[in-house]
Amino acid sequence: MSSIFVMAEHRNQALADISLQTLSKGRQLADQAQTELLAVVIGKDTTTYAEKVAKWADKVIAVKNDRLEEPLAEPYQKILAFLIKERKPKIVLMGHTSLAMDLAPPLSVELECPLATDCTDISLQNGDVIVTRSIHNGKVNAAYSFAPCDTVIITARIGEFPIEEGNRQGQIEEIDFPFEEEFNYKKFEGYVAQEIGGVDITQADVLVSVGRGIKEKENIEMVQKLAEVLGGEVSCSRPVVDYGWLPSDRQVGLSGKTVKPKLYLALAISGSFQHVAGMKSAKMTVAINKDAGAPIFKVADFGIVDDLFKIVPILTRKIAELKDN
Amino acid sequence: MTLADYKYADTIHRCFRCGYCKFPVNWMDVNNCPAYARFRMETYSCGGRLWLTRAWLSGEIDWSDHLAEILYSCTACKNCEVKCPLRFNVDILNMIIAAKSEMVEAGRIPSSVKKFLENIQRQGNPYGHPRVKRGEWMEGTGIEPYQGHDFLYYVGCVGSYDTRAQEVARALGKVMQKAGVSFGVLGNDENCDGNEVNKLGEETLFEMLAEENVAQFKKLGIQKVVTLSPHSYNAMKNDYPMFNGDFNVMHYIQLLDGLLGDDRLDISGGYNATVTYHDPCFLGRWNNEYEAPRNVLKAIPGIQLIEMERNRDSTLCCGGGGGNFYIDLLGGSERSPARIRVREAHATGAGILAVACPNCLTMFEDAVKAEGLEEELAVRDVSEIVAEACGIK
Amino acid sequence: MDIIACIKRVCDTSEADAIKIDSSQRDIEKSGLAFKINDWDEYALEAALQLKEKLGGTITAVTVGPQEWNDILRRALAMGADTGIRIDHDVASEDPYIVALILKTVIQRLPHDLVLFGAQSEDFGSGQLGAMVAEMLGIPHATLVVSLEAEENKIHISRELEAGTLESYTIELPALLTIHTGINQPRYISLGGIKKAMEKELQVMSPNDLGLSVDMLIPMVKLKRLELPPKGKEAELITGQPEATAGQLAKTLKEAGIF
Amino acid sequence: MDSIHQALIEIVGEEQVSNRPEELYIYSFDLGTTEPHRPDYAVAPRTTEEIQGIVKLANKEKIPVVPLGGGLSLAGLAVPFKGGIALDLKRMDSIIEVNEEARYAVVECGVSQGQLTTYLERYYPHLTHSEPGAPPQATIAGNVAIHGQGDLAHPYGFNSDMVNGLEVVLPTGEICKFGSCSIGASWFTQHPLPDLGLFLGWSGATGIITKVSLRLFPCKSIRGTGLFVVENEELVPEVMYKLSHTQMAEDIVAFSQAIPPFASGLQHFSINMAADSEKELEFKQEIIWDDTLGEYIRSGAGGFLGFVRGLQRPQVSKTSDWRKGGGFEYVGSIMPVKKYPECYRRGREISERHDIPYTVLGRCIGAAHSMMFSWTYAFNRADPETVKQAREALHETDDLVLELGGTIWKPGLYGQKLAMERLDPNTLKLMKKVKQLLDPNGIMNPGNWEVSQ
Repeated sequence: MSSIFVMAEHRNQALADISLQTLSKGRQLADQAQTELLAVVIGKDTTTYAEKVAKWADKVIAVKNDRLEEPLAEPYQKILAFLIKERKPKIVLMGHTSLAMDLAPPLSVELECPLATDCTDISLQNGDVIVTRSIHNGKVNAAYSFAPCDTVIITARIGEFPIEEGNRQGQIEEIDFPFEEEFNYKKFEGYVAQEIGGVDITQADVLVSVGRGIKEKENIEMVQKLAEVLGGEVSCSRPVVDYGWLPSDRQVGLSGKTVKPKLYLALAISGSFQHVAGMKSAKMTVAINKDAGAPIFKVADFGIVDDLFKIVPILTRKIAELKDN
Repeated sequence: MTLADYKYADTIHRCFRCGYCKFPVNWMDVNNCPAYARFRMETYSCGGRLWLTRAWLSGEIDWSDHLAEILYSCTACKNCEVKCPLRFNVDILNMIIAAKSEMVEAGRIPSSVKKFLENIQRQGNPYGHPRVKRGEWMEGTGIEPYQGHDFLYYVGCVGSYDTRAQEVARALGKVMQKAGVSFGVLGNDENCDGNEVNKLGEETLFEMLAEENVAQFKKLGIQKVVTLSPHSYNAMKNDYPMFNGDFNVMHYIQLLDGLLGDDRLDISGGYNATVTYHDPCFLGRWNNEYEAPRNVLKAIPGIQLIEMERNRDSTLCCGGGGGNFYIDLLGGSERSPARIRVREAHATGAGILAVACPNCLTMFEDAVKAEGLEEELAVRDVSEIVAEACGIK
Repeated sequence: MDIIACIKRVCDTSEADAIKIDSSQRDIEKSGLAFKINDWDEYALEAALQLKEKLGGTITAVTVGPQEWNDILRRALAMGADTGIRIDHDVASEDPYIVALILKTVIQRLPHDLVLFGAQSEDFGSGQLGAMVAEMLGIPHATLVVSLEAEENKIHISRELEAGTLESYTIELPALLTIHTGINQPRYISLGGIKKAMEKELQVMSPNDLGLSVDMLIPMVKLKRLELPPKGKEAELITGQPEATAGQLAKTLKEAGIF
Repeated sequence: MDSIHQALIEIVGEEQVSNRPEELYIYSFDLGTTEPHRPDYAVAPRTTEEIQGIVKLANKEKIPVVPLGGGLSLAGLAVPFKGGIALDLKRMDSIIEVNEEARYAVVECGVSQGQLTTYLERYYPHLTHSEPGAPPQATIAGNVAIHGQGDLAHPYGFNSDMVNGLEVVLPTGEICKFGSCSIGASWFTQHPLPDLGLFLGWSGATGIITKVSLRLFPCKSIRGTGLFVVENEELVPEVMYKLSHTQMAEDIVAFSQAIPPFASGLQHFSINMAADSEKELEFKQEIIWDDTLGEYIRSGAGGFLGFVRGLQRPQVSKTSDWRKGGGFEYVGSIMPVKKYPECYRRGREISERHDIPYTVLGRCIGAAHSMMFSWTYAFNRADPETVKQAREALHETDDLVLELGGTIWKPGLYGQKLAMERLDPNTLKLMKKVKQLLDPNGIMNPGNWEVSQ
């Protein structure tokens, strides 16, 4: 089997976590298929990234060009198409990120090779690449194979593949990539941070949601800190709004908002029928409740049966520590 | 959409905004319009709502989310109609509902109303739960699907799907079984009665629901219907005849009143409690049924019935009408009507707040929790009280 | 401005807890489930309608699917689309590449300043279709669009990145955008509107009408089988003293890429 | 969100302040013919302290504050002519105290007439208050602020004469008290401390009344209304004079209206009577119907139309719907009783010229010391021409009042101008000084009683 490409993604001076996950998976697939793992790094100054990804790759292709400071789909597509045509890898692997959604589909059309996106598992079965995807709101798993072809493009779901320690010393090959196109049909005009105030909890990736067990308005401060350290927003169940501890635009549930965050951390929420209707399609749900029998535990992926006043302060501290190192 | 083709163009300007509609019939308070009691701004009074409708339809103000919320915070509780001294009072709710229809046809309605109506379009209930789960409430009760029984026992969406209201649906079923009433249910084949859809202004959807229900009832040869909810009772009694659905419809409390009359129900078990009864708008003001619930409660040994200041046609709406039990535009404050009403009930010294409507039931259950009165005031449907008095567990 | 909105019909599985896989192991049991326009596509339709209200022009709703998919075209017409086109082909669990090929072929024949897709579908959620069609049509594109402001021949958009950041672009028309939820408030589709839309003609064509023979429509990605995820939804409880349980939870969240 | 909006939210909470088009639209109108003027904010405070905060903010930002209770003055007094904050006081609706021995009630400014009437009927059936003919949503404080009168005007005078004390927020934010309460005593009397009566009749231009102590009166168990009619309007003054002499009646009102047609041109009297026993009632009936009105009945000049027991709550809004128009406005005046015939004739002439069915009413104040005479002009809210006609009729009537030697009651801007043109120049100067003294920044209901030069 020919080589495996893994494209490492970076934004505002940091290698994306998902890239470490795809590099780990790529390494495992390459070892199994006894083939080379080539990490592709693209940017204006790729040295720091190249050294980091070298730990997983047999070879690192560092594509440098002054006009590649921001990760933009059009130039990335040009570069990857060139490299793939030149080196004919069997698998091109990248994270299922916002960039990949702009990049992967046109790339697969340009190269006329199959594409599978947001995969939760990738495996080799006697030489064939098999991928698994989670469909129908996470209620069904689908396995796919590919028609015979030279190259297969796969994007991996964030958080599905564990990061393994890399122990290689991949050889770094720097290539310049002059390109004339100005892509002025699609001018990049910079980043915009989401405006604060008037929060729309349906847009938040992380929701720290609080129920009646919070007992007083003042305790919401403690929950706010946890939400901040997680980069998320505070939401709540209906009684909290009834008490006027939080405005109604924070309310999750039938008469509040329906949310689909990546993480829904339910604190002292019993998980009433109306509330669950508003949050059941969260990707991951964690419940902390004193009552082991609380229905929320039937909906949550993880749970702690304990008093939130004990857990939340420690959890906030632990998360802060993990973020620092 | 201009004022010209609005059905009540020649009436809507007649509102003088003199504020009678804010008072209960017996004057026993100031704020009996639930939306005005909740927000206490003139825009939310009935008069404010009519003036804003006219201003919107004549182009003086534009549509906005806020305008839609003002319109949809009207729970169709009919206090304004019974109180307004002017001759056009019979059309007040028609005017508000016609304005809601304008917003429905333009597709621009509050998102919670949109979800409510879409769920009914798809699943026949406002929660959007699958139709195949509508009959789950009756598992283990021995209640049979309707086949030529004397009565159709029509449960409705709230009674079928809301966990707390399901208990009431079961209690009533057992009481009727005990009284030897011949009745059957539609289970998963039961569809929304459309009363709220009608009050929300989705005329065509209401027509479809009514036509389909009438056709279904006729196909099954149903003559008599007993409903759990006053909302279903209202639609079937007052609106279905327009779709030549002329069934003998009664609310369950009228049936119980009759059963107690011919003592087909042994309630000697009694029910020792001080009880205050809340008149649901669609039983009271809409259909003038005030005495049957009181007869039933007074007939039960051990019950001491106390009236709240605002009773009968002066009742304060629980805030759950006009779809608000789900849409809930009046929630989120100690001024929510359900919480005002729960405080009023508690003030009478009663330990039990008796209701005769699943919507009121769910609104007051939440309000009692919000007021922290769980230990002092319990919310019970009259059928649950009768069940206990009959020794049904 | 001539706008094309591509929409898909999906079954509403959010409410059904127990989903069963049918005997073919290639699809789910759909009896008892309701069908609707894919959420993302409704936001795309609403975006098209708001552009039409501002700049005038026409909206054509296009879908690739069997006969029962006419209902979502009716809803699109009821919402305000001018024409509805269905390409009669049973998509089932096809490789999006095939659907893209069909859509590209039909869109090429229609005047199009702007082509709108939903960012992904509720059932398969591949998120590939729009960007593929853009490449096939040779027009610029952007996915996950959360705001747009159109002018005569260009459009300013912002699209969603991770961690709540947005990036903005100005793109020359004709262009293709895939629309993310939250960009607007899709209007309600009244039953009265649907009834009126019943009278409107739908254009139905087959792949052959577009010159696409069966052998051109062979998927490169092939579904092997469906299976239910491992059983039992009981929260995995983390037990012990607060110090341990909180620590363990923090680690689990880190691994899940939450922070 | 601008700083003023933010500051208001901090004072009253987010739900009680709005600058959205819907609230600004509703609070820009009163129910009559006055041209609407948009406020910048609509605010509904709950406490005196909140009002104090709002008024201080208004001074700092130099934006007007326009207080309103029921907003039913039908003279544009609650229309924010210069924008600013429309202050809806109806949330301040607590009945603070009813003192039985000294027969008074202390109420917040948002307490409505209907609320107090019901409260007294329910808890203090032997006490009543002078209920004006306004819809029950009109407030007590709003009514005394415009020198209103009610159904006890004959025995006890203007409602503003029944004030035992006030709590007021001055235009500069201080909270002042007037009457016995100001020295810590109970709210039982307005006099005899130095008189600072600067807040009644000023249409809210000198401060915001937040609490009122209102005198209550004995309420006999039997109350009813006798109806009497005369054809010749010239007889009305003498009938009112004689009736007020008997001191047997509670409310004496003469009225005449074109609708229903058979009553047009006739002068009706509604005479409220109260008694604690049938004996007392019979005695009073005898004195009124036999001894006093007997001569008119016997001579055929007048007719007894019956006696109805129980006081019917005011239904004046019905006039707004006579011609399905949804609106009316009236000019009120305080006139000598002997001017009734001219008021009736000239009023009828104005109405007919503007094609409006005439409606006039004269309520006896005190022992026929004066009467509140009102001319009502209905209009059709959907037909601007009728609104214009009504507005012209109203202005002509304002002129008529002064021409006939009366004073305009609760004048709108037009009536205020007429009054100020005739006002004694020194008094006018004093008014200006008082306004400047109390409201240096000119934020309190500007436009009203504004002395031009």
